[in-house]
Amino acid sequence: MSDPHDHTTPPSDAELRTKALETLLIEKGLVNSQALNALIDTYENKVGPRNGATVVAKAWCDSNYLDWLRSDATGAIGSLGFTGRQGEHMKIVENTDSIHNLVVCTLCSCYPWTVLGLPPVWYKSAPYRARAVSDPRGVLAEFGAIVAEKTNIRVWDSTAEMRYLVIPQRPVGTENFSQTELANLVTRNSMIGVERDLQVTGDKT
Amino acid sequence: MSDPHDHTTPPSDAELRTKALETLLIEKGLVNSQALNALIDTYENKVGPRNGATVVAKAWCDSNYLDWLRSDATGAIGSLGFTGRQGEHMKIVENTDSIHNLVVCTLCSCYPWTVLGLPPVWYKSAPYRARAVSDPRGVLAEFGAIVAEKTNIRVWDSTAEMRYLVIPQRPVGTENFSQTELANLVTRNSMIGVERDLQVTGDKT
Amino acid sequence: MNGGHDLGGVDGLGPINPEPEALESVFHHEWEKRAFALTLACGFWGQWNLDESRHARERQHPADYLKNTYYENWLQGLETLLAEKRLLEDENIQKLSSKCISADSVGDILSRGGPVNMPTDTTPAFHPGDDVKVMNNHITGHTRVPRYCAGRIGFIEAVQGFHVFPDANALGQRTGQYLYSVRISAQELWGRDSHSVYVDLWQPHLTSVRKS
Amino acid sequence: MNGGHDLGGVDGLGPINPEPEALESVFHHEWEKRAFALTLACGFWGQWNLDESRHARERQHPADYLKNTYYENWLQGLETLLAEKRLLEDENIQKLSSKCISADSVGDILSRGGPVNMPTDTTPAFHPGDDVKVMNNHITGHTRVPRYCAGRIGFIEAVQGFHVFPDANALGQRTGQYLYSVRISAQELWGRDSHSVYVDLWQPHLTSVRKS
Repeated sequence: MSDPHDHTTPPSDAELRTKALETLLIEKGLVNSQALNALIDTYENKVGPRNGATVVAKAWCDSNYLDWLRSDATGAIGSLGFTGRQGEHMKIVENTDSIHNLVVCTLCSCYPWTVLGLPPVWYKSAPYRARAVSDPRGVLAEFGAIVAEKTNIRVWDSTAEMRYLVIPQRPVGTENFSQTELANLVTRNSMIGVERDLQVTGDKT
Repeated sequence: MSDPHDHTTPPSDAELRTKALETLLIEKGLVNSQALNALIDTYENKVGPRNGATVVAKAWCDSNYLDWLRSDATGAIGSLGFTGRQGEHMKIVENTDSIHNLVVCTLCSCYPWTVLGLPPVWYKSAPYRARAVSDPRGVLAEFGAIVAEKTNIRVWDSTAEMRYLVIPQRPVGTENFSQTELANLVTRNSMIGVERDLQVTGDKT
Repeated sequence: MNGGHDLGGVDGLGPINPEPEALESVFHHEWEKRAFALTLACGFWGQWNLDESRHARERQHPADYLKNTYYENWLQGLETLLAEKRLLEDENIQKLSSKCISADSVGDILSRGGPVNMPTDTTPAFHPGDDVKVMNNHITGHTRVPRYCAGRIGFIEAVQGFHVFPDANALGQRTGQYLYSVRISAQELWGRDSHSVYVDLWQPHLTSVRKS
Repeated sequence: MNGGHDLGGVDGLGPINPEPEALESVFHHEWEKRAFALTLACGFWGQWNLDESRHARERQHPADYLKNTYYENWLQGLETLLAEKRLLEDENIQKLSSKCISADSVGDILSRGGPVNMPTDTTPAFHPGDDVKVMNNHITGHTRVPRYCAGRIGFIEAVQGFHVFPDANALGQRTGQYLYSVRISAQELWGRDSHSVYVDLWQPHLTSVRKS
């Protein structure tokens, strides 16, 4: 989304402060402009929820891989090339017919960057952080996900450096889907846990 | 204190909203301008901490009155003409050599209007309301009152309609003071509990 | 509700910076006087009770509540009540105009106040010295249980009478409950320090704890 | 600290209003990209750790923290750290300029990350299934114990390893402690509902509870 304020209103306070700081740091030789661009490019274009979807689809198709995820998610995810910052200590949590998992960070906005990229605005918002632990059913309803009363909801508050990836349930009717086709069904929101039932779209249905 | 902004800066949002609301309500005949003035005059000029000081001084001089305050503070205070709004249910709490009392309202700013008038800004401030219950010694220190470690501090959080009046200790060397002279020694802050040792001033010392 | 108003034990709010007592005036701006008086005068219409007006203030976004001054929160609360109850619409203005108080009656109304004790033929469930646990019941409506007390154990210091119960009163139901002064240690509340905090809580907020 | 950042269970913050996943971009303003990248690039100097940077953000006045957007809080935290550590003063600029990373090294640095597990020859004090109580210790410095857990009882779901202890790390002391996933029921936390909350807490935050 482009910034609607860029050319029509005066720059915000944050914009001015950022520009001033960047200019100063570059001038003093303390940060490198190309390095900043590379950092932005990494998370804008390279590292994002398609990584997580790849992990989920592989877990659905390969029971050995799922076992590896269960015993050492960091290693199993790293084997696909998804390693590093904000993914150093990974753990998967699996949805089942009777269990639904939801991830939050009430104290800041910890999020598994290596598999999901940078968090969406709502994940970082005060109301989500406040209510995910006290009223997860209400939160899920706000996302359009009604979870049956008999389903146990497990909320994971990322208070440490453990990062949680929800493995949603594989939709029924996808027996003939390839791993790539399956990965295309996996939404970012389902890997955070604010979505429960993945939609099957495309020719195969 | 006069408002330094009255004539030098544009009116604040609150000022504009208040003016608009008052104008509308008066125009519709729902509030009476003279009644508003009378309400303001009451708490700006008539009801204030001198009421409380009168109660305290009488309690120091008259043990029967002190007993009445202990058993029925509302009645004993009302006998001096201090009755009504935000003083319907009064209770006194007495400082001793080993006890210091401090009053707060963490949830809003409940305060015994009948004996102290309207609360000062600091009493209504977020930091006072936050820290009076968790760090009363730190709060007292900020007011310049160092309370000995062996002194028990009792913090009264006015969560109901009970209103608390601290009876500070009578200063030593005031044996010959009249009740009026004693009342002049009693500060508002000592009756809230952010001041402990009253100062003896004037000719009698 | 765990709102922005529920400030006991919150950190990071900065110093208190009190004005010296001798220098502080009752009001700091002309508009504060008017907002104060308007709130009282409209309250005298009897269209809301004390707990409804508190709840109107505390329902604000916590950041707004904290940024506002005291009388800004009063003003916001008054505006909220007038709007929610549609009191400035034509059909209600007729009804209210008879309730407009005059300057002559201000003294009487203020000195009468609004006592909240109620008659009862019941006896209190708890007595001084009883150990009690504050219910850990984070209701999302109005309550006078501060968050810092929820689930903590203390003892009954005194029975304070049979008073209007705010949790229900904010919903327009004027019912009574026994009110208690409950003493809780700083150690129990904060894991440190030696003071005691006395909180006024109603019978439905408390459960019995067996002496250990 | 019970700061503005400690949001679990706070009411009155309004709806979440999520943008649809398909429509949301990674950044919403150009300056956000720069503030994000500056924070990472300055972090690579190694002059502060993760917990210090979190604490720099959470020490703000709660109203500021809540009013700010996420990257405004990052920017504020970065400015605070640069100022408090006097890193932009002449004598420090010399020292830091050798730590300025190039575009070429970005990929390596990010994919290496910063693991926080540490070696130990001790064994964990708690084991899966053990009942534990979260210490009700409202420290005023940095901690990763959310206020809503303080004093509550749960059980050990898993031992997560031996990790850097944030309460000490924020003070510049990189020491390790066993980390546990602690499961606490909604009933215990909020007095209602049926879900479970799993919180990661370190050994010093927990005490043993005798099975009842």
